Amino acid sequence: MTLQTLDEAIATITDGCMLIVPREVCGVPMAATRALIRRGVKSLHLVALPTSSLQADLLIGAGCVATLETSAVSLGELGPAPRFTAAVLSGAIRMKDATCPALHAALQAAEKGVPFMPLRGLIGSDVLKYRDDWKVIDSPFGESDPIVLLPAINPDVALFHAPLADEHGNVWIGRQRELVTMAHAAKRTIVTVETIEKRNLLDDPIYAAGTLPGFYVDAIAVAENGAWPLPLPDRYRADVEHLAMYAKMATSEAGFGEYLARHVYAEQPLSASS
Amino acid sequence: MTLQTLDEAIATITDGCMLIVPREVCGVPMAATRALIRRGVKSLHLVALPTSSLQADLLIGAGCVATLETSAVSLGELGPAPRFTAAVLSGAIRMKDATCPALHAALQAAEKGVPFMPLRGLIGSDVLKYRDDWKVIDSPFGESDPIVLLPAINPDVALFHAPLADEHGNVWIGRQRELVTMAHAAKRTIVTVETIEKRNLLDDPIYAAGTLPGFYVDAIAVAENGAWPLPLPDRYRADVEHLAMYAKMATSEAGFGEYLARHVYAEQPLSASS
Amino acid sequence: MTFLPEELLADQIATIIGDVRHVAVGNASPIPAAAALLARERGKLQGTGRPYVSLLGSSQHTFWTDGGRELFDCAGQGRIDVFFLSGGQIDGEGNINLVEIGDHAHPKVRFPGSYGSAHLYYVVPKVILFRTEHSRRTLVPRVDFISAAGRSAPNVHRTGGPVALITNRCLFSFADGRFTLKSVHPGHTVEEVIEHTGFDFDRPAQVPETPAPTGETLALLRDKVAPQLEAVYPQFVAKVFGRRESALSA
Amino acid sequence: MTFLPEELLADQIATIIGDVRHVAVGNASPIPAAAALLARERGKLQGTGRPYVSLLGSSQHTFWTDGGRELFDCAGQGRIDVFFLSGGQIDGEGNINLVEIGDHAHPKVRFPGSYGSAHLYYVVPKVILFRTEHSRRTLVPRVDFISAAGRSAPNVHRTGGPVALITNRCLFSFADGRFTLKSVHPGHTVEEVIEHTGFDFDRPAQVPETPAPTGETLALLRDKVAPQLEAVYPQFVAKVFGRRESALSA
Repeated sequence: MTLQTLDEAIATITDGCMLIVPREVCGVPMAATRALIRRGVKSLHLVALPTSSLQADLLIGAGCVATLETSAVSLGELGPAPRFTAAVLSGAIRMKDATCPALHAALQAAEKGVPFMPLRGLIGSDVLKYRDDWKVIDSPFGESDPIVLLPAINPDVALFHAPLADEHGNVWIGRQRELVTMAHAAKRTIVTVETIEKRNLLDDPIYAAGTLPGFYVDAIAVAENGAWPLPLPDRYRADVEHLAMYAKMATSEAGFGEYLARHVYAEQPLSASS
Repeated sequence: MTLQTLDEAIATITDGCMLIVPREVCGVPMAATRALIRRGVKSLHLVALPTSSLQADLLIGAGCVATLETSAVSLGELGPAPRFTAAVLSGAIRMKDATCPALHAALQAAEKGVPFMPLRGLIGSDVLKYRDDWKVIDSPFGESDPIVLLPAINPDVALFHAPLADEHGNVWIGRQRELVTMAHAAKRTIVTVETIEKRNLLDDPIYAAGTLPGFYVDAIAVAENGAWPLPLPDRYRADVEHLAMYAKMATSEAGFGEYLARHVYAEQPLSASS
Repeated sequence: MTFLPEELLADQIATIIGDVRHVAVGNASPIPAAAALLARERGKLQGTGRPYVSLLGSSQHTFWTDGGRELFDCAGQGRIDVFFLSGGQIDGEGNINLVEIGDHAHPKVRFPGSYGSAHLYYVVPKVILFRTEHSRRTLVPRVDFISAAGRSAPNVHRTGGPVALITNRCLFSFADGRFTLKSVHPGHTVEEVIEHTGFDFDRPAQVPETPAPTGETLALLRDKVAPQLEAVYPQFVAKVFGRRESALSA
Repeated sequence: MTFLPEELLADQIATIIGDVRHVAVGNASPIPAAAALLARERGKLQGTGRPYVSLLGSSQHTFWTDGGRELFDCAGQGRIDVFFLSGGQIDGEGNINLVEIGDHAHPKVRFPGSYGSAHLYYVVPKVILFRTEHSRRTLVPRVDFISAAGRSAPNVHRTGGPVALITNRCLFSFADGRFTLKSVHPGHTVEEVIEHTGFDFDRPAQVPETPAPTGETLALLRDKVAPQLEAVYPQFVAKVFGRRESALSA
């Protein structure tokens, strides 16, 4: 494992690729997201597993996303995600609405190298109706037992932020096990971390239990406060003030542009303490 | 969670039930297995995920098993599992031969509450040929793409041995994550542990990453050296001398009977140090 | 004893929860969370120790260690007995819409999305619908987008679904594809409910008033539940249990 | 330089492994394990850092943290490039039998079982068959039970399969459903191979002798590989690299 700069690490996230990112409470790679916007990545097929907040809204607002596949985008208690909402209403992005367990299951299909996964529920919903890529079959184990099959999601790149990696490229993800599934399912995995320790996480059975082996990790960059202004589990909370400011500014395109100029395009992104 | 004695904890493993147990390196509940034999459990549908060694051989030899579903039973470097081999050749047990990932996938189907899971491979093998309960369909996502569907395995009871539980019934399983899948898939989960600590494993993010929440655990009993003579990961190694003795004694029914009398029916099972 | 509408709703919801094993509550749901914790306090008093309560937004009140899929797997296993859902629109057949208003090709309004509803609504035995804006805008004849269907054809695997809808005005039960008005909250009337409900519903000749929470319930809420809720919903606790202000219409 | 048959086999297997990303080796396979570690030492010398080597019986040489299914998931993802399998019987079409000899209803001999072969044989690009008992008992015209098939119909998804069979007597390659004799180990002959092989195979007019390991390879095996192997296979290392005794026919 060669340690890279943030910009080097994300170099393989190319225009048009399928990029998968985790939900808000799992270690959202916000520093990497800002770097991607600065680089001007285009036409992403963004998969948010299974939901997103600021990250999807920023990428959509900055014009980086062609297709969004997720179960929900919202700023939570701060209200709707304004750029997401505007882009869906204007038709600027193609929306593939899903439901949370469908995304998890489709990732698990890729993890297992199978073409599809079955899932209960969904029948009778318009989520299913508008997904031409999902199929309903009669379960061969029942009698007249319709069940939905979801095609595997095989992302080009998985990108997330984690508290800790070691010098061998092993990444401690703790309870955020969807990060493991993402890495298993994706062709490449890029990780930003708070810190890199000189040790081998796999040598300690207590840490090993929460570790993604370096074999799955293609690039690691250090990004301190790399989830800011979103939270990093067990490390820091969300910067609610900053998020409230974003929610306000992003309601207009002009305000969003100003946010980008101030907090993304400015060379040094603000740190959590500023 | 009420702490129980070993015999109390295994009381719900009733004659004819489907019991799932883990492979040798995962924490095999040997103390509980000996207690089951002493109690004289009968007609088990034993699922060994995905393989077994001494445990299956003992249960089969003691006449506790009607059906065995697994991918392999062997004493490893000590040679074939004698009672397993004899029982298959004499027709004393019904054998459901599988392949390792098929068992894992069928458990995951139960974990997800779906009736089946697809798996690559298998086509053209006699493993598939002799499994009437496995189906081949044409994948609706391909063209003339046959794929095997495995029905979910929904065990009545999952039984395993772990290093540590806390007073809330949370069990630390570390990297042995098939134990989590087993517990999710089974109707009841019974765990023996080396020790119970006065703490909450879920309060410590490092431990929590390797913890099965107590919500899934129906009974816990302390069984020191509970995997003996098999190993417990990161705690103790196999008692190779004892296993070699077993391998030799179990080649004949008489020798196996003597082993049972000495090491199972004797009231106090020998400890690893004796 | 005086009480706030939030306390009335939590009491009612706790009663609907009843004696079950596991209640899960989604993010940004302080009243259902209070109700679930109240149900647990009642279980403690009755010596059942039930239900487990998982507040998805909380690290303290959550038992998950297998990642984001665990809630859904757990529900698929039949281990989640009660869950809460809402909807930008809810219709008289129990369909909920968390996606959009208007034509699908050109929607006028976009909501966040369906979250896990298209699965959980089918596999959680008691789904309690919760919507504190009771109006013809939210309770409609027919939702524009079905995030999750209120009922299914007989051959469709379904082990769960809606059992109740509680609003700022009243409580409905749900069975066989229809809502029935069970009670009207103090200060509200049946006529008002009819006026503000966009769908047809059944009702008895005499619709009772939703009973006020007992002193015992209010004590549990204020002394036992509020302190546990504070870490997850500090603003809600400060407002309702501190300043005793309601965010709901009286 | 003198060498043991074990060293010859490890050298040959390491060459078949070649420059790949990940080699996984099952339990109780000291010679394939030595070969995989030799391939890694060669990769270090060439600066590739490849391959990762997972010895499934070892806690030190394993990267798995997702339980027993991870190896199979990983192979399904296309991340395992080389795996080793054997068989109680192996036939000329590359079918392997790990289950039984005789009629399925009343078998005469029972082996442990198919393990993961019925999956891994189909999805690991280079499966190396390894059997140190080269006889008409083990290498048969047709296996009695197909644990995993050597080849598949064209429409069957298959990204892997056997590429070679190495025995105590010789090395076969495998392609298009047939074995081809590539080389005969020192001290053995083509006639002997024909005599002891139960299936038909192709062979060139001149079958070369399996080349002896070079001094460099032997040094790597003895100085670099043996110490790493010792924790997992102490008896094998003591015998082969310590006392320099072979368990194979010369």
